[in-house]
Amino acid sequence: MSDSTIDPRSLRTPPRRPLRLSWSDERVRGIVWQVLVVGLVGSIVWWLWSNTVHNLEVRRIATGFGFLTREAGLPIAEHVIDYSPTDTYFRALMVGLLNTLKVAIVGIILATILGTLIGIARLSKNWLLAKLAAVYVEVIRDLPLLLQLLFWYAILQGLPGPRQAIHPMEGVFLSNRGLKLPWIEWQDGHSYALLMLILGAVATWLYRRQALARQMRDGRPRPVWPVGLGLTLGLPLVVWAAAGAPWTVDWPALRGFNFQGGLNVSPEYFALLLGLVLYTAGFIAEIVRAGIQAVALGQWEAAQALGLRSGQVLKLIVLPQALRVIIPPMTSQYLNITKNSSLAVAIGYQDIVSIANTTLNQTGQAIEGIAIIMLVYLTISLSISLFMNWYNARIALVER
Amino acid sequence: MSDLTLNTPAAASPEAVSRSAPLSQVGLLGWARANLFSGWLNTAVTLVLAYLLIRWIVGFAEWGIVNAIWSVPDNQTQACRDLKGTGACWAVIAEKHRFILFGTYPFEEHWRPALCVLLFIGLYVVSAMRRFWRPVLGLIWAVVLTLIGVLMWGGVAGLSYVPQERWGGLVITLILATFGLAFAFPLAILVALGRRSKLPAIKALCVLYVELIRGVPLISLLFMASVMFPLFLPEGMNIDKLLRAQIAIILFAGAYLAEVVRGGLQALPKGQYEAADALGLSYWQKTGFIILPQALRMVIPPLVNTFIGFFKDTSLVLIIGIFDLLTAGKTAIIEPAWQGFGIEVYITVGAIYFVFCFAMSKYSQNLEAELNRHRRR
Amino acid sequence: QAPAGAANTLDAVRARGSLICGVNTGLAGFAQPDSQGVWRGFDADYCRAVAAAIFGDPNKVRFVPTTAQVRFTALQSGEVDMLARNTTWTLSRDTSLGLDFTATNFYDGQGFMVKASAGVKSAKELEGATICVQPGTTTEQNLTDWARANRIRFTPVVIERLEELLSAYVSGRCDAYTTDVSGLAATRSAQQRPADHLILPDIISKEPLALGVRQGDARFADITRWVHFLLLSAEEFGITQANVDQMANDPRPEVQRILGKNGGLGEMLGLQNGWAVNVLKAVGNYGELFQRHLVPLGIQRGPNALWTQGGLQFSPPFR
Amino acid sequence: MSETLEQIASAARTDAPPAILLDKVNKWFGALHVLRDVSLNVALGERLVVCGPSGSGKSTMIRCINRLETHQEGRIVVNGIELSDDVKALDDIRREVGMVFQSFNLFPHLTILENCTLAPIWVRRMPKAQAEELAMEYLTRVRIPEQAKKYPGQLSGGQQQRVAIARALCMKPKIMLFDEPTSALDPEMIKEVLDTMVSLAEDGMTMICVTHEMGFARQVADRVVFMDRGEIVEMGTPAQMFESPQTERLKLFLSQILRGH
Amino acid sequence: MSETLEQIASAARTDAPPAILLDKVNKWFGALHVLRDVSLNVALGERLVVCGPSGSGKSTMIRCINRLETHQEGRIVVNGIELSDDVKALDDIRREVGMVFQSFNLFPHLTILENCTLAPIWVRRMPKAQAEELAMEYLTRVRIPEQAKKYPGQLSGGQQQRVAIARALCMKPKIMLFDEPTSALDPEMIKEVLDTMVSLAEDGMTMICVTHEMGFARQVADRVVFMDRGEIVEMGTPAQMFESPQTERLKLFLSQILRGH
Ligand SMILES: Nc1ncnc2c1ncn2[C@@H]1O[C@H](COP(=O)(O)OP(=O)(O)OP(=O)(O)O)[C@@H](O)[C@H]1O
Ligand SMILES: Nc1ncnc2c1ncn2[C@@H]1O[C@H](COP(=O)(O)OP(=O)(O)OP(=O)(O)O)[C@@H](O)[C@H]1O
Ligand SMILES: [Mg+2]
Ligand SMILES: [Mg+2]
Repeated sequence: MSDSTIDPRSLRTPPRRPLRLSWSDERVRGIVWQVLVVGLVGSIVWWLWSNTVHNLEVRRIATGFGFLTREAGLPIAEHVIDYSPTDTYFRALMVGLLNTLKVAIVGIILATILGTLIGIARLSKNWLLAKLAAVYVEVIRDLPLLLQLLFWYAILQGLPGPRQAIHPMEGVFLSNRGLKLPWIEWQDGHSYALLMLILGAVATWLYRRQALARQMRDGRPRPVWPVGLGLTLGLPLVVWAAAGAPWTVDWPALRGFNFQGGLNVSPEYFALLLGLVLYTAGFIAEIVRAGIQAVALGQWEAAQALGLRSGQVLKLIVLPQALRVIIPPMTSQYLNITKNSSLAVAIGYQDIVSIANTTLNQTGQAIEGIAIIMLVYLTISLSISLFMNWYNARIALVER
Repeated sequence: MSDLTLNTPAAASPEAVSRSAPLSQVGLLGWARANLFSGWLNTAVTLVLAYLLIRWIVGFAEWGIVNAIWSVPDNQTQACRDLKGTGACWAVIAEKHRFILFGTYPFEEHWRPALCVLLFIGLYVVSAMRRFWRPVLGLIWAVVLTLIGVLMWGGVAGLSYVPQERWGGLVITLILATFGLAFAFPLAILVALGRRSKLPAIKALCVLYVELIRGVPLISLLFMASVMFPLFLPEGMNIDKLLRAQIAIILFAGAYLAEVVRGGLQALPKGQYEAADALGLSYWQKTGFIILPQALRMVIPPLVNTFIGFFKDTSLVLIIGIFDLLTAGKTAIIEPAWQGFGIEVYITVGAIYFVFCFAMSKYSQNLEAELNRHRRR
Repeated sequence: QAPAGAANTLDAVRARGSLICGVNTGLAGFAQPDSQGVWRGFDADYCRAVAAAIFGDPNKVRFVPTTAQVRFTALQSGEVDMLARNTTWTLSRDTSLGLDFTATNFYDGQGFMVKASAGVKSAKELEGATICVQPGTTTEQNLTDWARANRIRFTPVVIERLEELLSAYVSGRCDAYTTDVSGLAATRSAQQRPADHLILPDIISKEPLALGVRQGDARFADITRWVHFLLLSAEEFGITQANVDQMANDPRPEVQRILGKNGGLGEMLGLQNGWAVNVLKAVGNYGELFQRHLVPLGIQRGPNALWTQGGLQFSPPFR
Repeated sequence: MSETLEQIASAARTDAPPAILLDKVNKWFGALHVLRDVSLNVALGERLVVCGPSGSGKSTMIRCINRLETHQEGRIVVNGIELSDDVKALDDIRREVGMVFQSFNLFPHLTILENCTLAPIWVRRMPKAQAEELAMEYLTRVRIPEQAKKYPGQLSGGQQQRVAIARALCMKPKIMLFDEPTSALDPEMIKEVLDTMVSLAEDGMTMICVTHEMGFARQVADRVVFMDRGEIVEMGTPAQMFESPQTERLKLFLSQILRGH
Repeated sequence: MSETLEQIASAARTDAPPAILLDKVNKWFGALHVLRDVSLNVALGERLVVCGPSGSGKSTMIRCINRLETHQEGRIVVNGIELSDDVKALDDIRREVGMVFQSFNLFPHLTILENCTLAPIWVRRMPKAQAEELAMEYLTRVRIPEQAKKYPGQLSGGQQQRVAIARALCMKPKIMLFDEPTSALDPEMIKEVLDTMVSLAEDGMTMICVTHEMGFARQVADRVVFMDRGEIVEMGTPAQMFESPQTERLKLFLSQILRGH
């Protein structure tokens, strides 16, 4: 029996065992158990369902999603897409969804940045900085988010009115109506420039890859940032100039009750964002700190002993290892920030929950309203999970 | 040979007096130099932070202590209003603290919820002590929770009956969190076991439950409990609002705790399962005597952290109008005379939450360190 | 606690020994717990009045705070026996939400309040303003209807909880605050300097705030309705909390009937004949209620004056 | 393998009834074929040592005997009961078969005594006092009665493994399975565990032991089984196997084993 | 210390320029005085073994040489460059000095080959192909070229330490520092690492090696330095030191070392 001869039996595959109908057969028991449990859960669900159907009938509550096409008649202050109260409930809900995404995405980005900074500060050699960061983390994590949101909202309301607005520079006004910034009047030229900005970013990324590959070939490192800067800033500028350099600034100005024109960041949005970012940053800081500490001191020393600069140590040695530890808990924080954005309802930011809530209140169709909320969050949660898992797998691939 | 040997004074007298470090190295000065002023960047950071910190502390002390008003005669809040922005009006707390703590519970009976709060705290302290980590702890919980129920409801032993809708304040927060945990825990264990079951349908059910609940915000569950739940029940049957919120919190906590417990189950070496099988223990014997005792012990620190989370999350019942600590605080300032003193109330309510959460989180950190030390040994 | 079925609320209430009354989670003047946790206010006293009518004891009532969203569900599902919770009587609510409105205990209308410093004299001048409003109520819909009709653009600030909404207005987050005029008046009087705030003359809607009971329970509906009428009639005939005992000797036949001296009206309602005395002793007449809870907030009788004084509050005869 | 079952049986002591019978047992892990037509007959009171290179299926075979793994083809009969999906039979078999693992697998949250009394109390439904008496008896047998109140973490590896043996014995099994009981131990400790096993063997316990301790095999084994790639390649008395191995595979294996030590 | 620098220098091989010079170096950790007036002169091509009891400051000394720790008093000159806060000088020194740690400190997320080419590519700016060629050369030198594509976690301790040596060598340092390179290894692995170091020493690499392997010291060291409590207590050829130690402290230390083995 040598290695080379193929043993014909090795080609055999496992047979299936027949099922015996006997209570003492493990598999029979398994099936019975499952039928029992599923049956129990199923009948509870059916019972609830039939109650619901009956109740809906008795109380003459309409069902179905027909209301989505009806006129909503509810005013929404902030909308990314055009909206007026004469639009349908569907559109109102879309506006709510976009508002949720607006706060979640910006929140995730800012919380990541702030959390990382605080996490690093906790490891700082400066005692005062490290201690302050530690106190911050402890306090933030031990107070309910809702309380923090209410607190920030109350603070923001303490800002002066539009007439006494804080006016640090031309066109910038901070008042209890929010933060007003000058904004350019959008024209085609700007769209082209924006397009160029995106293209420039992509090109920079490509260039960086190219530069790295070339460095691998001849050893000479090529500075990426001047080219990147040229591509991301210069290119849009040139295009913008070529389009006739359209430049009409929409300056916010006090007219009537309020500022007109310009870009507005409302206090509701700002309070929600502030609360979410400060709260989540406390958790992210701990994750980042743990991630960095998970990289043994010896790794730093070995890298330094090889002559790597501290930036290189960070980029080539520490981050790749720390990220492996950081990504999974970070994913759940991103999910949390998204779910927590639903607290908007308490401080008057009109997110999906707020609008679905008003909708179900006006139409009386509670089941549909709640179903919409849950569906939206499940979809978002699932997407974030999938993306982060994919990214995690990619990083893990680098690892081994 | 002798020219190669170093004939050092140290060699002659092994107990050579060690030279003390340069002054800049030791003592307070050395510490400050090393930790606060090493390098110009460090120094700058220290100075800026110290300046901001002192300014903030001084400002807060001025507002909160120096300029503050501590009490006013019967609802004459004009003095407070005149001071707005420059000084705190702690009079609102002096006037409303019992409402914030106990909500609409009958005024003369406030000793009952107060006693309950103490009982809860005692329960936490006892549960925190490792020498009580025995089955008897379950009994203690059952007894104390029953006692709390009796105290709150009354109707027996000469206590007057207090219906549930009158309960409020801190005690509601503690009830929602503690009962939530007490009931979610067994549920979580079942779900965690189910998720590791070999039976596909049961596993699928458990996965579905956990992922569904974890995918949606708690407030959507609370909304569901408050507006949809009554539709689920047969006509004429209804469940009290607090109970509905409690059920929502239990379902929510159950899913999160199940994941924590599952972590413990997974961390247990396979050999433990096999050894139990080889001894002929049945599934439930194996689970009860071998698996759970070890798995649960392992997950106590994350369990405490999850509990802190629920404790904070109970504040969301504000949204469905249950008078927990935060809602009571907010309702306290509806009365026209006291409108507009939100910051003071939020700070007070925040301090109460903080005391509870901070104690628990410190405890969990110590426990974690201790258990790790134990494990390493 | 026995749940109350659709048709026998009174029996259920009697069996339980207390009336469960749905009130606002906190609205100054109408329903709001005081520092000792006791529910105070106009609506709260209506609850007490009904309890006094049924049991002779105004304390046999349990208050259940309900948010705008859950109030109807709470009534439908039997969680509460009745609503005394500033709820506008509309056709669609009356027909499709499984409840009956029994009596309008407060006539209201939606208005606006602005800071006097804004220099606004009429709601028509609110073009471009930021307006604070509570979501999911008739208020919000009235506002949009009115704005559309008058071609006024506005920015809404939509906050569910009243405390936040109020502080948003007071702090200047909004230029105007819209809700029922009673609410506006209450808010105004609570301000540091009430004169700094102006309630605009425009009333953009009719808001009859009514008591509600479950649909199809005519008997219980009658009780709540006639408790309201009792309070009105008592005011009309000058029966007050203080003088109700002396008034028993009042010779006017209608007073005699009201106070149960003769006519057996209480039994017709399924109550005791002394029900009216109990109610009036417990809370006083409509005018007293108003005086106690609403006048301190700066709310005038206005349409809520008795018909004899040119108002809308009118009680059918007790006979 | 060309022997028939009868031949295998005849190789065993003929005067005792069969304790374990494996008849053309096959097992797969997914597509991996780890036991191939394994047939084996162990008489009551027989001591069998199983050896073979890593991954040859030794552990899998003895784990199939008390059904920690399920086989997919062939028959396994233990003490007259055939292994099947029948739960009742399984309970009976596990009562008759004690097992000792490479990594001890003591329950760390229970004292030594509780480790030993757990199964007697809950599976054999013995009164606690009686179970403790029994446990102390076996703990004395493995020479650590004084450790009864300690926890496993406080014992050395050798002591832990002896507790594991005592724990298995407390169920009064007819058959003991050992899966490399000494391979996780330091040399000094190996000896104390092997001594315990020798004394067990001398008492006439039926044993199947996966081990590479050739000295032990020589001293107590009635038969040695050599496995490779899921098959039983050779089987015989220790003397036959070690002094005159028949197959190349066994020769190679023995040379490696001996070089390693 | 009474000798002047010149005397110390003369003690070393006189024909080679000095590679490392320590002049009255002092270091404190807080109030703890861990290096006390340490003076030392290492010639180019010299092999120095440092020994001494635990906590005597051996590691601290060699970590000061490539400035993983900063000293607070005295001068350290490496390859003609004085250590200071100057970043440029630091870069130059680290390029000339390779270091091997007790716990290997390989980068677990990079393959063996990537571990070795990392510094040549990023510090020496070598083209990748060339760096890989170089790395393979040194990996062959330490006799593990076939592991190049694996990750550190898949290697044994001895192999990992050899990779660490190859990684340091890839920077073509003039000086190699070893901090107890074999103390975390099993006996068989110690030998393979020491063999690698011996072959390095034979090639004339300047080496400072903290080790307690007396056999190694005898075989390759030009000089042995004995440290205790932060001081250099004795210094001499291996023969002098081991056969006729002058101080009580060294005698005591040697007796302990030899007893331990
Ligand atoms: N649970 C399992 N899932 C998949 N394959 C397995 C499993 N357990 C064992 N195997 C595989 O089955 C084969 C036989 O394993 P087994 O443990 O029986 O070998 P062994 O002879 O006991 O080896 P060792 O001496 O290393 O313990 C091996 O190839 C192993 O990788
Ligand atoms: N980072 C540090 N902070 C404070 N003290 C330290 C630090 N590193 C080392 N020490 C102390 O300095 C002294 C010298 O340590 P060093 O590591 O140099 O000794 P060593 O001779 O290498 O010992 P070993 O043989 O155990 O490695 C010891 O007392 C040690 O505790
Ligand atoms: Mg094995
Ligand atoms: Mg050292």
